[in-house]
Amino acid sequence: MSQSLEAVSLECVRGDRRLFSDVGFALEPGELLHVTGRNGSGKTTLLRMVCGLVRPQTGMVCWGGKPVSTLGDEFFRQLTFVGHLNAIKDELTGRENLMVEAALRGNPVSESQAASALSRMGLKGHDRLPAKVLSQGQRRRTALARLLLADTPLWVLDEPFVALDVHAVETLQHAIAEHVAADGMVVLTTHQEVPIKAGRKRTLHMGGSGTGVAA
Amino acid sequence: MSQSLEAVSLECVRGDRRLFSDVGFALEPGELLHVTGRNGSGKTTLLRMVCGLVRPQTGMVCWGGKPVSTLGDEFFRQLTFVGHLNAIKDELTGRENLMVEAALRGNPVSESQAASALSRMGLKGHDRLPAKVLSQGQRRRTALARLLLADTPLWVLDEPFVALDVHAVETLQHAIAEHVAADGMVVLTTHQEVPIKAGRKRTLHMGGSGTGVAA
Amino acid sequence: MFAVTGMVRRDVILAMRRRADVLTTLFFFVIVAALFPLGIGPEMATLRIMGPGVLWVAALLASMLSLGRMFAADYADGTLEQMLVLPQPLSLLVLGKVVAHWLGSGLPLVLLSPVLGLQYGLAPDVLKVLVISLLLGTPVLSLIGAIGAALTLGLRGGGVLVALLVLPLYVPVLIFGAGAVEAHSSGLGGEGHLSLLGAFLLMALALSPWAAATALRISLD
Amino acid sequence: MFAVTGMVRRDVILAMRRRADVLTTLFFFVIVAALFPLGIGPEMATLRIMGPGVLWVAALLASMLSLGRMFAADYADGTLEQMLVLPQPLSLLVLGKVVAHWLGSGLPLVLLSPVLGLQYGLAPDVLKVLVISLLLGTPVLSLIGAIGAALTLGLRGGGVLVALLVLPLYVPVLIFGAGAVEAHSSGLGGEGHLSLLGAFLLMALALSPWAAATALRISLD
Amino acid sequence: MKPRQKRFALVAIGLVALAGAGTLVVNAMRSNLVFFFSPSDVMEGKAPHNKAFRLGGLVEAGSVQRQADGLTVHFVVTDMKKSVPVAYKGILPDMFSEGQGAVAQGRMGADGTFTASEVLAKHDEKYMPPEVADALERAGKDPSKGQHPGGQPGGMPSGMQNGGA
Amino acid sequence: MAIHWTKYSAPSAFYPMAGRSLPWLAAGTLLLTAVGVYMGLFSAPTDYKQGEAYRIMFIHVPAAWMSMWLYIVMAAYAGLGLVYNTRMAHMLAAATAPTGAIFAFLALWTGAFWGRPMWGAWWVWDARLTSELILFFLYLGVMALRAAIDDRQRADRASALLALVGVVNVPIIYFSVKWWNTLHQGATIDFSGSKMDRSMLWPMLILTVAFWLYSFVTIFLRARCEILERERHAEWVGELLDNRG
Ligand code: HEM
Ligand SMILES: Nc1ncnc2c1ncn2[C@@H]1O[C@H](COP(=O)(O)OP(=O)(O)OP(=O)(O)O)[C@@H](O)[C@H]1O
Ligand SMILES: Nc1ncnc2c1ncn2[C@@H]1O[C@H](COP(=O)(O)OP(=O)(O)OP(=O)(O)O)[C@@H](O)[C@H]1O
Ligand SMILES: [Mg+2]
Ligand SMILES: [Mg+2]
Repeated sequence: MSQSLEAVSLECVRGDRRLFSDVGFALEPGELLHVTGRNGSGKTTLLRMVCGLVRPQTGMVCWGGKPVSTLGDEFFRQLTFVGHLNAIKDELTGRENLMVEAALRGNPVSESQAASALSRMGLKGHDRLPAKVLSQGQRRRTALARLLLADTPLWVLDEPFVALDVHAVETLQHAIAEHVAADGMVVLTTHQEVPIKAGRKRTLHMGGSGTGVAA
Repeated sequence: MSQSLEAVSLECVRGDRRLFSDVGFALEPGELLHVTGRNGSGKTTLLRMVCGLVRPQTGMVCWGGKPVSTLGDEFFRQLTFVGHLNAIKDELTGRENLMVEAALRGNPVSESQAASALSRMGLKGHDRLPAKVLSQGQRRRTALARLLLADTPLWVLDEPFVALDVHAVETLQHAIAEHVAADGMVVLTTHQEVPIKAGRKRTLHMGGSGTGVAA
Repeated sequence: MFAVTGMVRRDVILAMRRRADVLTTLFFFVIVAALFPLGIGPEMATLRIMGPGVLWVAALLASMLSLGRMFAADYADGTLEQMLVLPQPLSLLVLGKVVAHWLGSGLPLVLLSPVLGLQYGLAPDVLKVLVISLLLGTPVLSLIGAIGAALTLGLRGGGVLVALLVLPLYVPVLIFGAGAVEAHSSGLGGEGHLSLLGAFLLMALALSPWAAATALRISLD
Repeated sequence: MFAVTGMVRRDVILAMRRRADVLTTLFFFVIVAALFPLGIGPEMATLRIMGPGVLWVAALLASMLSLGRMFAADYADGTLEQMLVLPQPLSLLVLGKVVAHWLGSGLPLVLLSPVLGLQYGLAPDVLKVLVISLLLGTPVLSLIGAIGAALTLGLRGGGVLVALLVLPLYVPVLIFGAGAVEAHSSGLGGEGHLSLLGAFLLMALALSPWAAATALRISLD
Repeated sequence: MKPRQKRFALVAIGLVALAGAGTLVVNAMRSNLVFFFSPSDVMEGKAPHNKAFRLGGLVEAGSVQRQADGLTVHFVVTDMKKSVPVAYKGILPDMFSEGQGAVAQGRMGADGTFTASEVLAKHDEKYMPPEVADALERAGKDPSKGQHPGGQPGGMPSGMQNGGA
Repeated sequence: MAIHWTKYSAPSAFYPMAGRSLPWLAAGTLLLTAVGVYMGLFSAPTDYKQGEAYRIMFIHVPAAWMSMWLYIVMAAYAGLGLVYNTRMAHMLAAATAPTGAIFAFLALWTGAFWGRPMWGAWWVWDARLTSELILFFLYLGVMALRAAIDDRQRADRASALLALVGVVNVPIIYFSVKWWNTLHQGATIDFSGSKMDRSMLWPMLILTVAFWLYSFVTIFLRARCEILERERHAEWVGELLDNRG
């Protein structure tokens, strides 16, 4: 069942500031939404709103036509989110991190699956170290390896390329392009370019007033 | 008195791994050292070693020919370090952060100086908000504004461009180039390009064995 | 149900990696229990009267101190955020975390309490009631504590703020827990107190995972 | 010297921004002091004996609980790293942080203790000795605590681990602090105890900033 | 399970737990959770034996005897069924008087006398001017018995009757 | 009903309404307090048992009642705010807490003051006294939590949740004297009537109404400040401030 993601006239107020208002977009399978904007324009907040982590002041986010706030688990089952925090446990090794997270999702993966996802992210030989000792970039890679194991249609990625070196950036760009080509959906923010092979790319620019109807 | 920075056959062992060995470089006023390398190759560790935060297994770091471990404060007075943590207090506003830090250094700055540094970093209008509510990029900008106030010859910057948007990247590149042109020294890591107007740029590539004599 | 067990497994593995945590809660309990005779003087008669109260207060403080651990690490590294977007009821995940917290901070105290009780000269049957009261009471402390920990997530000085929030709700548990032992040792039978503790436990089981889950959603907004 | 005052100023400003921190330490103290009569029973004679001990233990716990705040925030946001590369002697910066910590967590307790002492039925002259003993003792707690807090920096479960590390060193302070009050109220005169406390204070002032600074360098390596 | 069923199951489990809690509370109320013990409790051996406890009831009319030292007092505490003699040395609260409620803290002696270390006065929930009380008394009603049909028998302050019922 | 109460859930409507009613409420508070205090001190007779000391009751009982009632009010607003996400409800909950805390403190303090002559003890750990103390700490907890959180929405919702959790304590306070054997007296006034002479009952009831009006006054005042602060960028606040000059 292929679903669509839609945001309708979202508004966010933080403190005294109206961060954004009347932001909307619609995303079909096989599409990528690149959220751009200056620092502090509200990209992270928008992404968290899409995931149901932040409640919009007005407006709503819909999945397959239904508001995600009423869908609950049903929506989360379609979603993989990589925030700007890596969400990996320092005490666990890379493999264990992936396995534990998959088990909690309800789709357990085997150790060899986890290992192969990590080695695709260029972490071969580092996947049995506790995450604590990894470098910034290695930690980011571990967090992103989750995407290679997920079979959810919707990926939401907040600055996924941060701290990655050129190799890793390439690998990730490739993975994203493949996901889109396979009728997946991606919402991401980044200050870099995101080339995709197939599918459609939309851009949503945040900032200024009357922002945000996706082009 | 213009001094030089020199690192002599540094070695670092972490856990069971020899992260790097026999790394050395020499940096004169008006030079920039760009430390490159894959994720996990030891760039952050090297920079912290230069600042005296990590003790090398063998080798040493010298300032003006003397080991920094014996120089203590004298060396720190020449150094501004921006690590991958931003070192700003959530409770304080941007201005207060800069002022408090400068006061502790022993070179107090006035509120208007702090405000102008922040506005040069594009934070005009955000410099009275508690840092807690700022976005990732805005926080990074606040941390970097320190550089504009510092009058130390040596800057050590760990991935300063992370989370910055294109405007901010440009501003910072400009500031770095100016510092180098004014006979300053910069050691930085980044996966991006760093154009400078005047002075000399060296590159130190970490990774592989026998790494690291600066070209 | 699966969400609960999965979470418990995860947190128990993490606790095993950091065995120091569990051990230090235990040591804290032991040390507080040992401090009192130092602060007050070693008269056996006084100690016997104070014993149950001191042990209960020590257990309460130990449990409260370890509340900080319940969500803080997950919050800081972003795994809590991920938990909120897992396709599982959040309240069950929270229940799992609470159970794991109790296994690491409540259960060891319960198991250790008879030994410390002996030090205060408590009789065997009194010790039995002490253990039962702690067995019923410490999970309530973890459950209530979860709400406080979730509410104060990420606030500076949260450790002390959480104390302020949960202590008022801990007080009844303390009163009936220590009261059960006292009632028993004075020949009254502590059944009434114990069944009230049981009632607290059921009530907390029913309400607190839900309240803590709501608090988490609020704290991460 | 400038490093000390600058640091104190900074930390006091930060504490003012989060007034809740100071208030909650106070509340914690009050609540613990109020819990004991609950756990132990309300006999005035017993309470009067226990009073000084309980207040001292409560002050010790409150001070210990707030240790987490001393370096943790600075560590997490990277300002501690910056402190290490400041052109100032680290031990003086640490001393500044300790003083600020005491102003926010020790001094208020000292000021509040007479009120709580009244609740335990202590006589005015006993209260005076209590206040003096706390005035000498709580800075020692902050100073010793700084070493523990610095050593456990960034370790998960640090809150409990730090308790384990500092409690053994706290015990003598507790014994002589509570002992001073007891000695006085039993007519022996607490001067001996108090001057020992003073000796502890001077010793801690001389050694602990240096030890804590070294511990910080180790923790950040 | 569908999400809706899941939620329903969770709510049902919660309700069952709450019902269980209710049952336990009722059960607890039936056993004694008390601030003090009545003389009947003491006589039936329900009160602690070698430990301090609180004894509560009415001070029997005409039972108060002051010793020559002016400080030691003997009186009898009763709940209209059983009574216990009490000895106390110290200052009594102003409200302490015969026919009034009192709560004494102390231990039972071997001779059957309760030695109190502290005596608290307990009063009932009735407030009226003295004239009304007189009038009621003249009409043959004990004023402390209450003007309501549901008034307490035996003139006990109501709190003293329901030993946790 | 002719008045649409829901309309006042908008801050812009609540603000002037509260402003208009404040003088009346304040006048009522002063008047009833004066009458109540006069009656309590002079026209109410001496009690047949407690003598004059019982007059503390005229403060103690209304304060105790209000402390419990305001907690319920606060929790109700908190619940409304959580469920319907209305700003006004959160502001009212925030404004209610300090008044409630003051009354709880007053009840504790007058109770202790009264207990000394009546019972012979300032304080005992019986169920009524303990649960009222817990109420006081819950108020403090709600306020401290709110103060500790910078983000206003999070502060609102977090303290609302805490207020709701604490509501279990209120019935415990009320029924504690029934369920347990307490040193505190049982209910004088309950749903079956009063065991108090009319001449004493009236001043107490009048003072209760006075305290109630006082709560309105302080809560409205605080809510108005809160509104101005939170809505200072709203158009209507701008107009309001302009009109003032
Ligand atoms: C610190 C000590 C005290 C506290 C915390 C306290 C608390 C309370 C509370 C919460 C209520 C309201 C309960 C209700 O509506 O049923 C109340 C009512 C009352 N209290 Fe107290 N009280 C204390 C001491 C006293 C003392 C010493 C007396 C009298 C000797 C007293 C007499 C009353 C009376 C007459 C009522 C009204 C009862 C009714 O009509 O329902 N209180 N108290
Ligand atoms: N205890 C340990 N055992 C094994 N390896 C370790 C240990 N501690 C650290 N390491 C390794 O040390 C390296 C740390 O490198 P560092 O953080 O300096 O990398 P970096 O070059 O800054 O990378 P990045 O570009 O990702 O920031 C990592 O490769 C990590 O795996
Ligand atoms: N309480 C508040 N008061 C005022 N402004 C606030 C408050 N809370 C958040 N903000 C603002 O909200 C914005 C947060 O934006 P967000 O983190 O979504 O930005 P972003 O687009 O992801 O930026 P970046 O590129 O730097 O990651 C910031 O501009 C911040 O200043
Ligand atoms: Mg962002
Ligand atoms: Mg790095």
